[in-house]
Amino acid sequence: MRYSALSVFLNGLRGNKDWKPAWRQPDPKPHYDVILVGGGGHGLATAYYLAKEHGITDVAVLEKSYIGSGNVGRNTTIIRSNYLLSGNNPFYELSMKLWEGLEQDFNFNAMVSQRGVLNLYHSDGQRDAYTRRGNAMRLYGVDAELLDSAAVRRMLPFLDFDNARFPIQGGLLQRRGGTVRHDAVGWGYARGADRRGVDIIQNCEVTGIRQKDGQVAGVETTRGFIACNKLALAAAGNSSRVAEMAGIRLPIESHVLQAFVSEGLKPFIDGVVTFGAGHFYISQSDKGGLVFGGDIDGYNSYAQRGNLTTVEHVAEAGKAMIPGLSRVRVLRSWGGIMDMSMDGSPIIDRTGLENLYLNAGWCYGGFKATPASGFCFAHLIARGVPHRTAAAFRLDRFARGYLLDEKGQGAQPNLH
Amino acid sequence: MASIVPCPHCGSRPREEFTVKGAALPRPAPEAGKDAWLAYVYLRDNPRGSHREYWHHTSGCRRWLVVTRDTATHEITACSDVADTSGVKP
Amino acid sequence: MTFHRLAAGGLIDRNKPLSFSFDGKTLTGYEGDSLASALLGNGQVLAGRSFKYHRPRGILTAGAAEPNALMTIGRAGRTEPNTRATMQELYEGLEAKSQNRWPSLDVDIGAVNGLLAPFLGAGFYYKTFMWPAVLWERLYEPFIRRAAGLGRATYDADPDTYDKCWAHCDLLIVGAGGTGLAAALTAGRAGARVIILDEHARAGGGLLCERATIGGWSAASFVSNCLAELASLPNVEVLTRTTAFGWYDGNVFGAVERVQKHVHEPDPSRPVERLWRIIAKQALLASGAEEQPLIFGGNDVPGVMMASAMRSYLNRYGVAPGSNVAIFTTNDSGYSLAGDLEDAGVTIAAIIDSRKDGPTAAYCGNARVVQGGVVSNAHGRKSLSSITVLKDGRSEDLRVNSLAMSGGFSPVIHLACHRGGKPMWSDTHAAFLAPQDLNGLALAGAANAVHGIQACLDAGAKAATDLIARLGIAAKQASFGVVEGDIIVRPARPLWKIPGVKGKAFIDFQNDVHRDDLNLALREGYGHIEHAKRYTTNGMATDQGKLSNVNAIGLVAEASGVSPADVGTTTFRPFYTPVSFGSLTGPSHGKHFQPVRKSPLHDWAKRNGAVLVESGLWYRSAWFPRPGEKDWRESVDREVKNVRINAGLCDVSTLGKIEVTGVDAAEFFNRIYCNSFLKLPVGKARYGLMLREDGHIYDDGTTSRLGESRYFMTTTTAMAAGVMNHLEFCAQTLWPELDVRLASVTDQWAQMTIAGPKARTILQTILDEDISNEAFPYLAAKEISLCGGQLQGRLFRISFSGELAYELAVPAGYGGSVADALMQAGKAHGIQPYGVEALSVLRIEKGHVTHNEINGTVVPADLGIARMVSANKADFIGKKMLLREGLDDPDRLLLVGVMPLRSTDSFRSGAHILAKDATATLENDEGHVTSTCYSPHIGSTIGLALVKRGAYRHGEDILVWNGIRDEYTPGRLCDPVFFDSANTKLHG
Amino acid sequence: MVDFRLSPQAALEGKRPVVRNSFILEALPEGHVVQVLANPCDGNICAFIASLANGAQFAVRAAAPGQWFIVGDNALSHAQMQALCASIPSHADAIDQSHGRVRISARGSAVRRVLAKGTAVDLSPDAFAVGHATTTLITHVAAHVSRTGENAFEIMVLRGFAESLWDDLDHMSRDCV
Repeated sequence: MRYSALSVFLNGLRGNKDWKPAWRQPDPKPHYDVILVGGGGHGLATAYYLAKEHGITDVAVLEKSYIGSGNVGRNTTIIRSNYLLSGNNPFYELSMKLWEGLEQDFNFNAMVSQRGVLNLYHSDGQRDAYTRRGNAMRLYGVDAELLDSAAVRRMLPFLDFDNARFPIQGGLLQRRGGTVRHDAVGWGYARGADRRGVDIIQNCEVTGIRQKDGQVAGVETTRGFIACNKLALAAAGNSSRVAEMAGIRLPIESHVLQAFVSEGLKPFIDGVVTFGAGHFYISQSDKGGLVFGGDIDGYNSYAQRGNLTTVEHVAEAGKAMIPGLSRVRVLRSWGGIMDMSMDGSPIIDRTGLENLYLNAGWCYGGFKATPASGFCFAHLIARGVPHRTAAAFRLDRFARGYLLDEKGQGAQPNLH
Repeated sequence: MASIVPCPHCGSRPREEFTVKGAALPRPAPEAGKDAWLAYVYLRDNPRGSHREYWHHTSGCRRWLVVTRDTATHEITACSDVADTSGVKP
Repeated sequence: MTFHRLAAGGLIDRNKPLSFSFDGKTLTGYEGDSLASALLGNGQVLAGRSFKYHRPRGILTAGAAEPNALMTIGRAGRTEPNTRATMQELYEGLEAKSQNRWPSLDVDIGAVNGLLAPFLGAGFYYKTFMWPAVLWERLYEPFIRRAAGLGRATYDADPDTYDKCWAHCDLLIVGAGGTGLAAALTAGRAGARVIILDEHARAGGGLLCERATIGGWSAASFVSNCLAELASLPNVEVLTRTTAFGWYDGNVFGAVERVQKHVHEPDPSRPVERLWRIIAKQALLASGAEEQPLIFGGNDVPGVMMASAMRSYLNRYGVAPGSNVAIFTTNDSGYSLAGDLEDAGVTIAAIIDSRKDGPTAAYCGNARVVQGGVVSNAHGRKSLSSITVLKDGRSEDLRVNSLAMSGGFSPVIHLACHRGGKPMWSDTHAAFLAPQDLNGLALAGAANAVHGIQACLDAGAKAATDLIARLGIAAKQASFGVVEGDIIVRPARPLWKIPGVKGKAFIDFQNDVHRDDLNLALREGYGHIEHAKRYTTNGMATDQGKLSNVNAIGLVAEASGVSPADVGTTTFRPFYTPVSFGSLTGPSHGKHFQPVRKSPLHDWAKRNGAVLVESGLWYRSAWFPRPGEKDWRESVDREVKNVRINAGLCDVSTLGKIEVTGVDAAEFFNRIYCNSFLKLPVGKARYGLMLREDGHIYDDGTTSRLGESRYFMTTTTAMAAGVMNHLEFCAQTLWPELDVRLASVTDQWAQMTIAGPKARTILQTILDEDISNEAFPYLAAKEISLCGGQLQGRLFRISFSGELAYELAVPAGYGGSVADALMQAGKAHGIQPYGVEALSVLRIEKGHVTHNEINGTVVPADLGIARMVSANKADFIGKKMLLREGLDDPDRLLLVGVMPLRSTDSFRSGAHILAKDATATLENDEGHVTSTCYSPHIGSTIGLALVKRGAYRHGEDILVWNGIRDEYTPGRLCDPVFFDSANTKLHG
Repeated sequence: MVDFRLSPQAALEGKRPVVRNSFILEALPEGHVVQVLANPCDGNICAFIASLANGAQFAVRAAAPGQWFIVGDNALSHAQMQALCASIPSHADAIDQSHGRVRISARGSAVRRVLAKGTAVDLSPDAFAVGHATTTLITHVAAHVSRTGENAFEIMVLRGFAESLWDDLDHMSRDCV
């Protein structure tokens, strides 16, 4: 049933008894045209766009747990398209454009909220780097503004301007950046894909990839073998594990990134702000919790939990940026598993196996990329050629030396 | 136990005293082929489970250690000096 | 008559009245009160408003799980929203305000949401507010944001201080109730290092509300005796007001001690909160159990309270719950409350026991007991007026002014689940228990579903014995004599779905999640407990589901016809209770956020009027203004000109300095630098280029050979630490066979550049040896004696500026003195100090690169120094990966100079380069400006840039495009060396 | 040649001792600090170090495998320093760090409690006996800590961080009243 103010009103009158399930709970069919491994944001988005943009509906999304149980279910909800490199920037801007029409498109309010993303800078060097980045954005028509200290102070007077170890010199602002209710993204895509005929199969873990004549024949799962014409992997966090089933070794390490939410507060901070003198970024959810995070813990991990040291570093940077946070209480911390790639940029590409497609390596930028990732991955699966905005996300770029290293850290995933 | 690392020289120390490099892989011979070098620099097993990795006790003895750690439980099962000097105490 | 203070009884000191205020109203409590007990003692039952419907709410618990009585206390920088009145100790002058209501707690406009409830069901917002899209940010969301949230935080800085500390122990005991105390005594007497902590102000836990006697002592006296003995044991530390909030890898526990949250004016010499990081060899979780609410209509009406809380207010605080009380229970604990109430003279209207066969405990009271009945609905708005009792289909209304409820007890196992272990449902205990075999952590007492004082004391003592036995410490189990009046609470039969419910039956009180919301979530396919939680927000309130998770799981299980075991729980994560930023931050904030690193010439620079700028952790001299100079540019221009004409002195002590020794040192450098080092003679310096293993440039610097097997290496300031780690990796891990030793000597040497035509003349006056061009040519390096043998230093003939230049290193403590000597010696020759700004101008004029250009994505060829990469070395870091097609793609960005066409024009770093007349698109982006300055030598702005094929485009006109600043400057690409490209001056 | 008088400035010049109830913080004279580097498995060096440690002339602090600090309150002349370096067995080196490292004395009955605010090292006597030394983080600054008495520690820190660490220790001991 279509969601609208009217449907909410009418159902309310009838005691909300007539709402239907947002998606079916089908049993797996023996064969699908396309099987997507991973019922996270990217997998569900891919299924949605396969159906909507390419009319491919004989699709199954296999999720080992409940849908949205990966990073779309545990992130800091930020969307932005403030990228530097020409291989990245158009892709993330496509994502931003898709966000901007998403809710009307899939008829689900994911609370896409463009209240701005501000990156603070504290030195001439950072200012120059943000100038370069802002110009790269401008050249592609992406909104970007460079603010000086006074402008930042007018905007956020409660930051530490007077007693800071690393004084705030200014910031790079993208007004179209913002936040999205993360779970709703997964649910919205799931509901949209389901209504177009896609089978979303939960509690169905892929345990093996069956090959025949150098092709993928299908997948072994905890619910039996399922055959397919094309197999697409969107299991970020566990990409290496899944790819290994196909004998592929990836330029990826899995790392844990922690995030945090405070007790609910009346409006405290409007947009997203990132600290330039330490690892800290913060926004406030519509429910009132301050949502914030910092850097990854720094070691390979598949455990969705972090280290107290990192918690302290994040809090220190937070209070250094906003002294008023001192008495705010942190309610909850959690950890998500990141596909940290060797140059900090993702992979959307074909593989050595003709009908096996790979979507991986999102580092901690995967959430904002969800719509474009699904859109471009669907394009690759349907047409066999990369979408123009994702053409740089090649798997062979490491061997050929065409790296997408925004930070210039080299082959050291925990530094990206 | 990634919160506490049992440095063979200094005893148990908190994570913030260390720098993590990553998988403890042998550096290929100079004459080794392109693929061997690509694998060394870029490709990772990234196992779920036991993982051998290089940690540097940066704020301690400044020795490089090989830490064997379970990436699912974070439990450290072994930690030794790269030169295996764990027996030698200054 | 409602809640009121009794004339006697309880652990409060009636001789120490404390006055405090609530919503501006002045009230009186007593020492020993919590804010909650003091409010109840004053008959203040209405304590807050709920999140969504703004329903009137009362105090539900007496502990950490309180979802309703959240208040804002303190003012200005000490404002603390969402403080749980049940955990806040009362102190003289405490100011508390209710939250989330307007205009007042009594009259709250927001309550109209209650009328709209049918349209505000779970997740309603996912289904609407979508049209038109633009109205979301403009209208809907701002409204929602204003309505949402609980208390209001302050922007003011916190006037108080916070500490952190580490602690080590053999046994950490979390919870100082009977179980914990018995464990602490057992382990403490055996000599083990014990830390026992408790989140409450007073140790004792449930014993403080008990009327039983232990070994002839009242429970409270028993606690005092235990504490007295523990205090006498030097190996035991007792921490009250301390909450263990997380269990981390390595058996590290995070705990926060509220050192001064119970005083009006904190002592400034002590922190208000202290973060403990406790490394425990073994740990015991004796955290007790949480009584669970029952889900009937109106179960949130003020006056409805958890039974154990009512008992706690009665016995510990001497507060009676009104004159006419009903008890609704699924287990025996209700009866112990009944007995206490009757003894206190409170009339019990009825005990409604959902079991047909209760009570089994020794209940000898005379209250009416309704067996096999339930309370289906509670009535009243701001306070309870009556309840509807339902039995065998017949309902009956009872007038009561408070109702105690007990849905059984759920062990507090949060910490035990923080490291990935999943709780297990136990049908016998009708509760979720901690995972088994937790490495280093055990549970005992009520936290382990053990009930009764005697059983808990024994369990604690036994657990301690077992745990320290693992450490090789033998202990004798403490025993404490007979317990009289012990009430053993048999496990409750789960009572999830209560019949006959009419009003809203709340599961998550604070988030206003009621039974229908959960049903709707199930109906819509959000049946997985994680989906149900996220869709309804059940368990996401500040109590993190302490009172709502188990009931939600039970209801989902019942609705889906499965066991709670099949439903499972959501994930328990830190923090057990919310922790302040302040305590997690400790002293590291403001100016102390990061340590300060000072150059040995710091004071000298200040004496000479330097403007200092942060550079990593260092402070460096930016420029040295002189009277009359109107801006920094004027000072910098002067400093630059003076270096070119006379001489300047610049502090370069922040460069990384590494002493490298060993017979294989030369071979070592040959492998870590891409250029050749084997043939570097003693007494010579050489520029070295260091690659990462991926072929990109990592760092650069000079290395001098001071002896046959002794080298002195410099790195850039920014990379100093990283390079040292890298070299140690190479030496220890890659090539242990090389005889090479590394020592960081960055702090040992004060290092200064003396640059300019007159540098030699000036230096010579303080040096004891001849440094003529013949005796000490370009790139010479040696140890040298100063001022008639007063000091040994090191001299290097290195030039970053392109001038005749030297770097002089002297022992750090002498830095200022030597710099003074040079200034004095150079006075006649016009020497002036110069800072990093002038340093930067000089190097840009000379076309030298820094990390502005070496940005982690460039290879030597990009900077026009491919020739430095040795072709004949068998091996060096980065050799193989450098040979990738992408790294010498003709379209790569190459280093080039940029100048404005009109000398009066200027441009800035970060601007991009477009071909002349090209439209501004990403496709036409040809690179960017990496460094700029005004060049007094050239007489205009100049810059270095990385531009597509830049090295081959000298003389080409381009546009310097800085759209973000709306600056567009016609320019020309040129040779990046703007000054003395023949290098005559530096050889002079 | 003009006659210049060169005089050293101590990194903690002007920092008066912090004397509190049960805690004293004091900058030690900038005498000598010599870093000895050797192959960790080198036997003769250990013997040499032992001989040094026995003699009263020098105090020796273990630093890391194959690394020690020779420290003392008296500054060594260039000649003395060279003599000391010369006495070091081959395959080992002595590096003068007299100006690169600053030594601070922290003592008093509260010293363990104060230091525990900064370091995760267990400083209880059975775990960290007199004479024991190690390098650790004190809050955010790496420092070398030696136990010189039951309630006395010597803290050695990079010169550039000396003032910062001093201020931290001062703050950490503010409750010793």
